[in-house]
Amino acid sequence: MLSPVEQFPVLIIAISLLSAFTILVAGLVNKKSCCFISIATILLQFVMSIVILDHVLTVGTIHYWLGGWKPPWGIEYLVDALNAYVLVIVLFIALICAIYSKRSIEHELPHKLVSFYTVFQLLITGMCGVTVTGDIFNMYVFLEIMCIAGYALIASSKIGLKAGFTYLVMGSIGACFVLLGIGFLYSVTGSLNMHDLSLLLPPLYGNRVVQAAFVFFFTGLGIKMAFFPLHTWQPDAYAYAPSAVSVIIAAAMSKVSIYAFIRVLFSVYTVEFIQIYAPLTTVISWLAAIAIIFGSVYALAQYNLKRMFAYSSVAHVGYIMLAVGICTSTTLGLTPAVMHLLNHAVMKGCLFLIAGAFIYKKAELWDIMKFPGLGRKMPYTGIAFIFTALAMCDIPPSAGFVTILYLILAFLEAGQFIFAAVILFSVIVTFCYFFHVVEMMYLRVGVEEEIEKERGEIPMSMLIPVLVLAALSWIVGVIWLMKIPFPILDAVNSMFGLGVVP
Amino acid sequence: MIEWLVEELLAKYNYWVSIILILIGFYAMIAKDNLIKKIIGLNIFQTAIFLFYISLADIGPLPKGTAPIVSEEMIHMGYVYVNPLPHVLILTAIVVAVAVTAVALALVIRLYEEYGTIEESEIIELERQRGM
Amino acid sequence: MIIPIDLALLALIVIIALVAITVKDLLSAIMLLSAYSFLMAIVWVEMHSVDVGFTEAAVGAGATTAFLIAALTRTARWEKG
Amino acid sequence: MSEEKRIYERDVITATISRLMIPFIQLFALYVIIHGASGPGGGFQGGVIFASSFVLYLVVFGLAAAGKRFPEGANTALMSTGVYLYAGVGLLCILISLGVAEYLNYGFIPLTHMFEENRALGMDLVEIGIGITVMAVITEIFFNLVWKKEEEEKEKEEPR
Repeated sequence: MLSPVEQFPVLIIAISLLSAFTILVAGLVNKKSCCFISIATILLQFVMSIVILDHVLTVGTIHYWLGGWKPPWGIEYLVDALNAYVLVIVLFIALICAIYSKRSIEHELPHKLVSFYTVFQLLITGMCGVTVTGDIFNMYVFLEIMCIAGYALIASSKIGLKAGFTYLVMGSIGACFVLLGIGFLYSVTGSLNMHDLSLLLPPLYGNRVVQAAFVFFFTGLGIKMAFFPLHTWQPDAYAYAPSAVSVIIAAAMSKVSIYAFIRVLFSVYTVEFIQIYAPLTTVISWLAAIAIIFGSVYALAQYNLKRMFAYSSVAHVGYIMLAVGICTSTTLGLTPAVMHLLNHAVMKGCLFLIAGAFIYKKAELWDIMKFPGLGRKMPYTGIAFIFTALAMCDIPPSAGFVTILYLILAFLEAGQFIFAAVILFSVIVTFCYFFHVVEMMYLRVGVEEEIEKERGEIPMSMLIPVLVLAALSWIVGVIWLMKIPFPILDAVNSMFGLGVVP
Repeated sequence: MIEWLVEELLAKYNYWVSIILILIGFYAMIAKDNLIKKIIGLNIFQTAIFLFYISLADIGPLPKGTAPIVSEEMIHMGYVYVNPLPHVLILTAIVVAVAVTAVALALVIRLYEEYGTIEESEIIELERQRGM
Repeated sequence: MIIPIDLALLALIVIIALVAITVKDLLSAIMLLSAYSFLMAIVWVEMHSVDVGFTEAAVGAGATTAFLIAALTRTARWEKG
Repeated sequence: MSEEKRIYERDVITATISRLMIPFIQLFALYVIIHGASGPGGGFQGGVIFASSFVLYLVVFGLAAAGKRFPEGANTALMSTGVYLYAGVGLLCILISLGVAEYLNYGFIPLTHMFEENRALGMDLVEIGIGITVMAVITEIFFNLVWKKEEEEKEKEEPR
């Protein structure tokens, strides 16, 4: 006998799918209603995800066997602390983005409201599916649903077409690699359930097929999450997508891909595999370190605001992967990585919301050189930008600071001082590029009469999400410092057998 | 040497063909300039992976099985059938493949309307001229 | 599974795949892709996976080809270079 | 009407043969959907075959005639109907079995008294739902790929 809460993982996906097609029908009658259906659905899903998180932390892991088939044979939906946490992040960002998109999409894609919200809802279905499933092939299918929706959304604006196609080609190659990896694992174990695989694999760690499968997973998911040498699709896609789409793909979709990689690394291949093949963590750490330096330096060179944030995202994917790479040699385990999933989602989500707000105000405001006087034209958005930029520059007690604090603690404990130096370098460069933007907005004087004429904020439905996320980028930091969500981190670390130095 | 050849190449010819096709598709996706050719390459790539999965189900220990359509009498008569699970996985993967193809083609049509060409290098050149 | 037929079909598939990505006429390339899918479907049916072979014949050789030709009617037919 | 007549005059053979073929293609598609549970085939394959009959109609009789036969609104409604049938069966099972049983299982639909028979019927319903959706989606994709719509032209005229 299951409690009703344990039915929620499957209901979250079913409701989202139903809503996507309800939007399609409602769009025939009334185009304006699409947005409200989407917001209502995501709100319901968000409440359900919070209930799931509470249930997981108080009662225990949720196992849902579809059709009543037991795990090695049937598909299992498995929600533990990490799943539930990522689910809450994804749905929160989706909620913010849906509220924001009402005016933004009406402005940018007025002829495509119905199809936009349908595909948006399918994207959320895919993201929820990847997070809740415990079956590796099911994860591939949901990953593809998510990415196909992502390709369509990025290419929905004219300037995003080329970026969307490039992403489609690279993403499909990544998906094919993941599919090959799954095939390799299936050929040696005969199982697709992640927990079952983690039990069957340890005797086979020396097998070439298993190792090749890992390389396929690493490459495929590396493309999906824009990890350093495979990030080439990412800056264009983030920069030229419609504003609301930039928010959801930068803040939520990349997190889901990283989650998928963490899940494969620690739930399918366990910590033992990483310890046997220790160079693996070295490779991940060094690639991540290069990603951080590369992303930060390239962000410094950009004049397109959204491109700058996109390169900054490359650096922050590097932060998370660096934390993953270091996790076996410290007592902190995955703590900084799991923390930064939330912190980066909130901060980068807010930054892309603000970039979208500037473009909403005036179409040419993607160029930093046209910013002078902007701070006085849009006072609230400007202040929100300053606060988020300070959080990105890791001023205590912001969200960015907490990540840096724990990352550096981890490096000091592991004795990897060079990575601490990399992080500090990145912080300085981050400060430089954000200072450049703030200087352009406030310290350079624009043409005065024009300012008086154009003063005016973005609409409330866009401003409130911006202010909420800007406030959260500091509140989250305080919450982490007060150690309120630490039960999640402890559960994740103990689940993967981390946090103990061998 | 000849025994090795027979064992490694001929006995597992399905896998070798599947690898060759994967490489052909991968090459077309990366190196071809034409966008429709890239999509053709993508289809070849995916189909080759499906061939790999089907070979997994089929090439197993002897005796080789029959098609996995099972009835009572067949079980009584002691028929062995091939593993149906990879088949089911590939059914799902085919759905994904056709969805990717459809989205890619829609993008190609819109790219052609926007730039008047489906050659990637020309599109990049046009984008550069527009200063993006 | 009859090995000579299998080998012949697979060899033909490889050749068709190679020609499909080299030929300059995109309509020919698409029709070759259709033939490729259909031969692949035959190979799969011959490997006892009737269900997948059936699907590939309907989807790969049918629907995908129809989509590709539909897209070709609204873009260019010849590959440059 | 006039469009159809003109094609008749031009391509008598294709028009006649496709008029003969289309009902049989659709009948085969229905067979594939219904027999999906016990043999090769199923909702997806049947839906694709059903859609291919519409594709044939479009190829032979032209866009205008096909657009009159399959209006976009009806197609959209069919797409959603299929998904409602598909997800509705599952949701109904969860709702009915909420106090009784554990997991999503099609056996709980109150269609007959036999649990196993219920499960088979539930699967058939799901297959039919998938079939309807796939048919509508494939038709819609093909029409959209061929058809240049007025909306897109309107969008093109507007400066960005």
